[in-house]
Amino acid sequence: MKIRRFLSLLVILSCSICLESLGEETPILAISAGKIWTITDGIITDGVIIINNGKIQAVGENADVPEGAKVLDMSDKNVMPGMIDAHCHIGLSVNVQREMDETVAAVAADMQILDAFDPYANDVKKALRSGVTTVLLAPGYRNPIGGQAAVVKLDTSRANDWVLKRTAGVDFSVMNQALMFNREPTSRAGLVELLREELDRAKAYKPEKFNPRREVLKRVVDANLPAYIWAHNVDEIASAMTIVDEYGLNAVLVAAGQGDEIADMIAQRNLPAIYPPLLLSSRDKDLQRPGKIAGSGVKLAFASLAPKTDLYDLRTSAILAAKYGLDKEAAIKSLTINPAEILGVSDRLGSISRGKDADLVVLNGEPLQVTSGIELVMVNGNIVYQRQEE
Amino acid sequence: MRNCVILLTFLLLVSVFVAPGRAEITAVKAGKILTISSEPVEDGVILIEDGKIAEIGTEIEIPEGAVVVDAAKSVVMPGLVDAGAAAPVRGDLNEQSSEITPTLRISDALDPQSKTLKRVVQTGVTTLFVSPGRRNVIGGLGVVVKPTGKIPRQMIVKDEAALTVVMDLDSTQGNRIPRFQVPADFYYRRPGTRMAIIWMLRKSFFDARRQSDSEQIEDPNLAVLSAVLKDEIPIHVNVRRAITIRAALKVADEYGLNLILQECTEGYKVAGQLAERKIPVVLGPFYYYPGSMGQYREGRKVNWNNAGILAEAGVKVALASGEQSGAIDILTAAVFAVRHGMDRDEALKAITITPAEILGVAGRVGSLEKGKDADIIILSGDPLNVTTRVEKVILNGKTVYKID
Amino acid sequence: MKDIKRIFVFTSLILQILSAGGFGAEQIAIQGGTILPISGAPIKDGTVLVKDGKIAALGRNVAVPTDVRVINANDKFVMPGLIDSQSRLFVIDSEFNEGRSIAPELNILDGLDPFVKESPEVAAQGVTAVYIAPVSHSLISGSGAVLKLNGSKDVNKMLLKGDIAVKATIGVSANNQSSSLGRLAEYSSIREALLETKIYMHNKEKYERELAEYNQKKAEYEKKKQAKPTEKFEKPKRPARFRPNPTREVLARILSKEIPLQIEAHRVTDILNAIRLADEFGFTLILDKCTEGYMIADRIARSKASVILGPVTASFIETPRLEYRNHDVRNAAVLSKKGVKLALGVSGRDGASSKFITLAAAMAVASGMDKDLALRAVTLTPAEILGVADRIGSLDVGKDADVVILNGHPLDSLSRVEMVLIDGRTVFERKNQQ
Amino acid sequence: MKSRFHITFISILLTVFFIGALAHAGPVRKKLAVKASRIITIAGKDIKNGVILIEDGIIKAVGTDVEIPWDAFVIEAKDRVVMPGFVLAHTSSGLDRANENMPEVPFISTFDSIDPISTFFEDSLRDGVVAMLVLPGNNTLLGGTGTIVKPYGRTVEAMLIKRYTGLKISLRPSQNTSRMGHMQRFRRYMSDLKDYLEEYEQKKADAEDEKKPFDEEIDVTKQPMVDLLNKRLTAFVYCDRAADVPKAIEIKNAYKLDTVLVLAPECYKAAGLIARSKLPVILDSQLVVWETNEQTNEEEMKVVPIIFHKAGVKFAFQTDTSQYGRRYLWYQAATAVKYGMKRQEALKSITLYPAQFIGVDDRLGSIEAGKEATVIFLTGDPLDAQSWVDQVMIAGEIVYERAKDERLKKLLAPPLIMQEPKDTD
Repeated sequence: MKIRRFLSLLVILSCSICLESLGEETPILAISAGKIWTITDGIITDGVIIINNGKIQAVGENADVPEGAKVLDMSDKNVMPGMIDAHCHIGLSVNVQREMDETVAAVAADMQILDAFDPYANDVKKALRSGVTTVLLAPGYRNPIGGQAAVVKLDTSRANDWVLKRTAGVDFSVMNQALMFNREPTSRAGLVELLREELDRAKAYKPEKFNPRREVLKRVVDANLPAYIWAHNVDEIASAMTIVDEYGLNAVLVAAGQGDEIADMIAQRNLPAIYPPLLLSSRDKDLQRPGKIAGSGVKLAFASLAPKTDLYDLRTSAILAAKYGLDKEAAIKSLTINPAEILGVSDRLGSISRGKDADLVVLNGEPLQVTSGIELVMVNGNIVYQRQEE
Repeated sequence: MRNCVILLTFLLLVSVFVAPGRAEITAVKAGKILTISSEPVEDGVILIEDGKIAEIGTEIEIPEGAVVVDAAKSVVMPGLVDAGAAAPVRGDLNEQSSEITPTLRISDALDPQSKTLKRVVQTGVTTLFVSPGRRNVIGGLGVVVKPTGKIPRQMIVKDEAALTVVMDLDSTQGNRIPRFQVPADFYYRRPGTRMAIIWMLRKSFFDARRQSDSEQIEDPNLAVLSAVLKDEIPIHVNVRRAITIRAALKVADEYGLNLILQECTEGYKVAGQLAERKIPVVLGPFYYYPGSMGQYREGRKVNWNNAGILAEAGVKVALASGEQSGAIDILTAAVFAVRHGMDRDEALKAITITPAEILGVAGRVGSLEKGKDADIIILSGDPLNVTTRVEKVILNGKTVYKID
Repeated sequence: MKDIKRIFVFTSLILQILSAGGFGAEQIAIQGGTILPISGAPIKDGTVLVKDGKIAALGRNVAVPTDVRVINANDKFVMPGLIDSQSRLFVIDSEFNEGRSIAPELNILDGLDPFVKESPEVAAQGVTAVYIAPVSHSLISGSGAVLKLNGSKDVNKMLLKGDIAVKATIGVSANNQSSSLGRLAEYSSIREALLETKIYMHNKEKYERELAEYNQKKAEYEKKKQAKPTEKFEKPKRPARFRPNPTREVLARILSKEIPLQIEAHRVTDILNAIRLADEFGFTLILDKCTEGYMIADRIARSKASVILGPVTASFIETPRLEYRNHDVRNAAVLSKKGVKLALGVSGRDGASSKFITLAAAMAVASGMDKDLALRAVTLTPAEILGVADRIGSLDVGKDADVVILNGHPLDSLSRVEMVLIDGRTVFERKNQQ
Repeated sequence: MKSRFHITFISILLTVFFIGALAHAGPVRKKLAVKASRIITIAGKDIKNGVILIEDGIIKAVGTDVEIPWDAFVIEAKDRVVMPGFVLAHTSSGLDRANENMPEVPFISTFDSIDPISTFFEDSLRDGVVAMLVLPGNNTLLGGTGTIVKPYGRTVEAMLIKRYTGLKISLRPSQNTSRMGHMQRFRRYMSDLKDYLEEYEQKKADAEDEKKPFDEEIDVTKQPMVDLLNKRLTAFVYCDRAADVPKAIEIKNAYKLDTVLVLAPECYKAAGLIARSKLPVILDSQLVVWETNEQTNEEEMKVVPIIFHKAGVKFAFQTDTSQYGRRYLWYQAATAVKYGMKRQEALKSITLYPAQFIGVDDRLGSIEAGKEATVIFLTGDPLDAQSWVDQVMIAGEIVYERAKDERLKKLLAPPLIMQEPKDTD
C-alpha cells in the first residue's frame, strides 16, 4: 500500500525530471564580469555577457540586460572563452597505449577514435574542471596512418550534441615511434614510401568499388580533410613537409617539438603547428621553442596529449611559453581561437563574440597566471562546473 | 610528377637559401695546393665566387673587397669524399618487411641534425654517399649528400645515386626459414642461404627485364630495377668474399650490369678480373683480423694491403670509412693504406676524385678545378702525416669548421 | 643569447679568485625593493647587507658602509633562495637499479654526478638548494643530502648537510603491480628491520658494558701482578668480540632520533602504516609524496608528521602508475588548511625540472592554498623539515646569503629572476643572459 | 798452396757467414755496440750518429764519443732510429677472460690466465711494445692482481718481468647495483678488513703475553688487500665516468693507497681535480670525445690528452687492438702531438711514464747507462705512420726482425695466383 504510493510518486517525479531536461529552453543569462577576455576584440573591463539559449547574444561594457534575465555576478573575476585542446586521448580505457593505436595494421585510416571514446569515463568528468571545454580526440602516433580524429565538447552529460565533428581529420605519423620491428614499415624511409603508396592509391580511387580506407584518404588527398601529421624532430618534420609538398595536403603538424629549427620553412608553407605540453621537457632550450616558432609566423596551438599530461596543464603550457618568450596575446590565442581555427570550428568557438557558443571559463585571476584558479565553467550556457570551498 | 614537385621546391628553396651568399668573393692564399686533378701548386691562390671555384693558380691578383683566407703556411686540398659513410639517419636503416625494396629512398630519412654529420665535417669530409642498410638483398636507393643544410633537400647533391645490393650473408640475418606452420611474422622468410640471395637477385632482375620490354610499368619496384638495367642508375654491390665477388660478376654478365663493389675484403684475390672488367671498388670498413661476429665473420682472409694490390692491378679504388660504428676517418684510412703499401698519389685520389667519379659527382666535387664546388680543406701539413690536422673546412664557399 | 653556463662558471671563478685574493670579506648591499624575508612580514624598500657570505643586517634603515658593492633592487622583489625538496638533479641513471631492499647505509652522495649541465639553469630560476633523496626502488634506500647549486664541480663543496634523513618506501610499485598483501609485507619487513635494530642496540650496550668491566678488571690484575709477581691470579676473560653492522648502526640513529625517517607513501593505507610505524618506534617521520593525503588530512595533522608533498600536478608523473590513481591537485591546499607542516617538491621527470618549484607553489595556490604558506612551503618549511633552517630558508641576520631578486612577485607566473646570490656570490645575473 | 788458399778463403767465408748468422740468431753477447743514425734517449736530448754500448744486456754508455772496445760486436744501424721500447701500462688483452663475476676477488691473478700464444703479444712485439702490465678487466670491484710481462717467450714464466704488481679496483657498478651500493660495498669490505686485522693483532698480543707461540697466518683471500694498505701493491682504480674520479681520490686519501687512475674518456671533465690530486693517469684508447654544445647545438671535439696536458697531469696511453690506428702506441702519441702536445712529452707518455707507473723505470723507459738494453730499431721517425719497427732488442738480445716476420709478409703481400681460371660456361 505505502510502497505502491511511494512508487507512483517516484514515477511521476522521474517523468517530470525527464520533461524538464528535454523541454523548456533555458532562460536568458547575463554575466557581469570584471574582465572579459574576448580574444578577438580585446579585453573588456566591467562588461556584461548576455547568453540566450546556449549562444552569446551580446557582449560589451553596456550591453543592456533584458528583464527576467538570470544575472551571474562575477564582477571581481576574469572571463575567457572555453579552452580548446588541440590533441588529446581522454575518455579511452585505462590502458590508453593500447586503445589509441590500431597497431596491427600500419594503415588504419578508416578507424574512428570516437568509437573508442567513453563519454562517461572518469577523466572526461574531471576534464571540465580544467577549463577545457572542447578537445580534438585523436588516435596515437604509433601508426603511419592512425585513423580519424574527432572534435567533441566535453560536456557529454547532457543529451545535446557534444560531437562537433565526427571526422575532423586523419592522423598521420612520420615519427620514429611509428616504426615497429615486426611490422611494415621498420624504417623511416620505408614509412615515407608507404605513405606515398597509400596516397597514390587513394588518388586513383574510384567510388564505384567502395573501400572505406581509400574513401577517407581520397578526401585527404583532395585537401578536403586536414591531415594531422605527427612529427617531432627536424628530420620528421622535413619528411612531413616532403609529403605535404608532393601531394599538396591540407596539413597540420602535431607535436612539432623542434619546429623552431626550421620555423621559417613551416611558415612558408603556412602549416599550423600543434605544440606538445611544455611540462614534458624542462630544459630552457625546449621551453623557448614555442616562442621562436610563433615568432616566425607559424600559427600555434597547444595540446595536452592527455593523459600524458593533465588537461589542467594545457593553460600551464601557454603560461610557461609566455614566460620563456612567447608573446602574451599569442599565448592566450593558442589556447582559444588558434585551435578553433585549426580544428575548423572557429565559427562556433574560440572567442567571446556575438553568435558563438556560450562556452565560458571564469577565473579568479588573469588567465596567464598559474595562481588563478578556475571558479566556473560553462558549456552552451549551462554551468558544468562550479568551484565550492571545502 | 612527384619528382618534378621535388625539383621545383628544391629550386625554390635553393633560391631562398643561397641568395644571401651572393656577389661576395673569397680568396684562399695557400702555401701548397693539392689539386689532385693536376700537379700540386706552390703558393697558389683560389678565388671562390658564390660557392664555386672561380679561379685557381699562382698569378692571380685578388680583387677589391674580397674576403681573404690566409693559408700561406698550410696545405690546401679538395674536400674529402666518403663513398661509404655511416648513415645520418635515426632509427632502423633497413626496411625489414621485405628483402627486395628498390623503391626505398634513404634520402627520405636523412636527419640534418645528425651528430655524425657535424662530426664528419670536422674530419675534412665534405661529400658523403649514404646507402640503405645491409639487411635486404636489394636495399634501395642511396643518396650523395653534403653535410650542410637545414632539411634533407638542401643537403642532397645527387638523389637516386645508386641502388644498393647486398650479396653477403647480412641479408639473411634475422631471417628464419618458414617451417610447416604458417609463417608467424615476416622474419620467417627467405633468403637463409647465399644461393637463395643470388637466386632472388636473378629473379628480380629477370622480372624487371621482362617488364621493361612491355612499355608502361605499374609496379614501382620493377620501374627502378629496369632503370638500373637501362644503366640510368648505377648499382652498388656489397661483397666480401672472393666467391661472392665472382658470383656477382656472373650475375652482372647475365644482365649486363655495370657493378660497383663495396667493402670487397677479399678483392685482392680477384684483382686481375676486376681490373680487366674495369669494375671500381669502394673499400672499407677496415680491420686487422676478422672478428668472431657480425659482418667481420665473412672475408676471413684479410690482407692489409688490399687497396695497394687492387690499385697496383689497375682497379679504381676508393677508400671509405665504412658503416661500422667508431669508424676511422678516411684520411687515416689513406694514411694506413700507404703504410701498408699503396702508392701515395693513388691513396690521395682514393679519398677525393676517385669516389667522386664512382658516385658520378666528379663534375662538382673531388678535385680543385675551375667551376667546381668550392669544397676546400686546409691542413696543417702533408695530408698523409698522422700529426697533420684539419685546420679549416670550406663547404660551398662557406667556412663550416675552423679550429680555434 | 649567450652561453649561460660559461658566464656562470666565469663569474663564480672570478669571485673565487677575489675571495682567494683577500677580498673574501666583500660586502654587498641590496637596496630598495620589497623584501620577503618569509620568516617575517614583507619589508618595503628595505636593505639587505651581506658580509662574508652571510646576512649581516636587514631592514628598513640599515646603515650601509661606504666600501660596499651596492645592488639596486628598486621595484624588485628580494627573497631567500628557493628549495626543491624532491629534486633529482645530479642523480645518475645507474642509481635506479639498486638490488638490495634494506640498505639504509647507502649515501646519495656516492650516486651524484656534479658534472651535469642542468644545474646552472635550475639555479637561474632562483633555486639555490636542493634536497636529493635516494630514488625509491628499494624498501630502505639510504640517506639523502641537501646540496647548494653554487656551480662547484665537487660534491663536497656543494654539500650543505649530509645524512638529512633515511629514505624508505611503502607501496610503490616499480612494475605497476601492487597487491595489498605485498604492500603489507613491505610494511612489516621495514618494521622487522627496526625491531632487530632494537635488539642490536641492546647487545651493543651490553658488550660495551662488559668491555668496560673487563678493562677495569684487567688493570687491577696487572696491578696485583706487579705487586706480587710470584703469586697466581686468575686472569679476567675478554668478552666475545662484537662486530658492528653498518646497516643496523644507521637504523639505530633513526630510533635514537638523531635522523628522521622519510617514508614515501602514496595510498591511504600506506600513509597510515607509515604513521603507525612512527607511533610504535617513536622516530621523527617525514611523509614523502603523500598522494592521497587529502583523504586523511586530520589523521596526518594529528600525527605531527611533516610532509614533503609532490608532484603537485599529475603532469609530472612519468607513466600512469597505480599509486597515483587518486592524485588530486587540491591535495596541498587541503593538507595545509588542516595545519599540516607542508613542504612542496617538484618531483618532475628529470633533474632540470627542479626549476618548476615556484610553478608548483603557484598551482597549490590556484587550488586554494594560502599564498604566504605556499611561498613558505618552498623556502623555510623545507629548511625546517630537513633541519637546515639555521643556514637557509629565510632572510634573517646570520643566515647564508642565498638571495633571489625578481622583477615581480615570486608567485607571479610571468615574473623573471633578475639575480641569484649563493653565499653572497653571484651565480646568475639576468643581463648576462641576453 | 792453392788448396791452402782455398781453405783459408773458405774458412774466412765461413767465419764471416757464422758471425752474420750469430748476429741474426742473436744469443746474448757479452759486449755489444749499436751504431745508430739517431738515438732518441727520452732521458735527454736526441743523439745524432750515436753509439750505445751494451754489456750483458745492460747499457754501459750512450753518446757520440763512446769508444768501442775491440771485442764488442758492432750492430750497424746507420739508417735506423733507435729508441727505448714502448711500455703499455694497462691492458686486459691476452687473457682468455678478463672479468670475474664475483665482485670481490682481490686474490686472483692474471698470471694464471695469460695466454702466451695469443696474437696480442705477437702483435705487440711487432708494434714495438716491450713490456706491459696485464690487469683484470674493468667490471669487477676488486678484480685481482696484475702481472708485468714482455711479449716474448713461449710460457708465462719466460715472459715474466714482475709478478704480483698492481691491483685492479673498478668503480663501475656491476648489474643491478647502484653507484651508492658499489661504493658502500667497498667501504664495507674495508671496514671488515680493518676489523679482521684488529682481531688478528689482538690475538697476537694475547699469545705474546701468554708466552704462547703464534702461528696464525693472515687469510690468503685478504692478503692482497693487506698488501695494498701496506703499499706493497699499487691500486689501479678504474673510473667509468667523471663522477667516479672524486671517489677514487677519496679512497686514495681515506686508506692512503698508492693509486694510478685508469680513466674512461668522459673523465676529462675532472681534469682539474686530478691535476690537484697529482695522481698518475692512464688514458682510454679513445682520445677524442665529442660533446654537444647545448647552446649552439654544434659538436665540439674534446681531445683528452691535450686537456690533461694543459692541466699538467702526467699520463700514459692505452691501445685498442681492434681499432685501426688506435692499436699502436706511437699512433696515440702522434694523435696527441697532432692536437698540440709537446713531442717530447708525447714520447715520454709511451715509454718513461708508463714504466714509472708500473714501477719498472729502473730497467725500462729510456736509454741511459745502467738501464736494460731494451730498445727498438725504427726505419724512421717514431711518430711517422710510414716508419716500421725493424728490430726489437730485449736485454741485448734481438728478439724480433721484420725481415723474418712471416705473418707480416703474408698480410701485406699479394696472393700467389692473381689471375684466376676463367669460368667455362
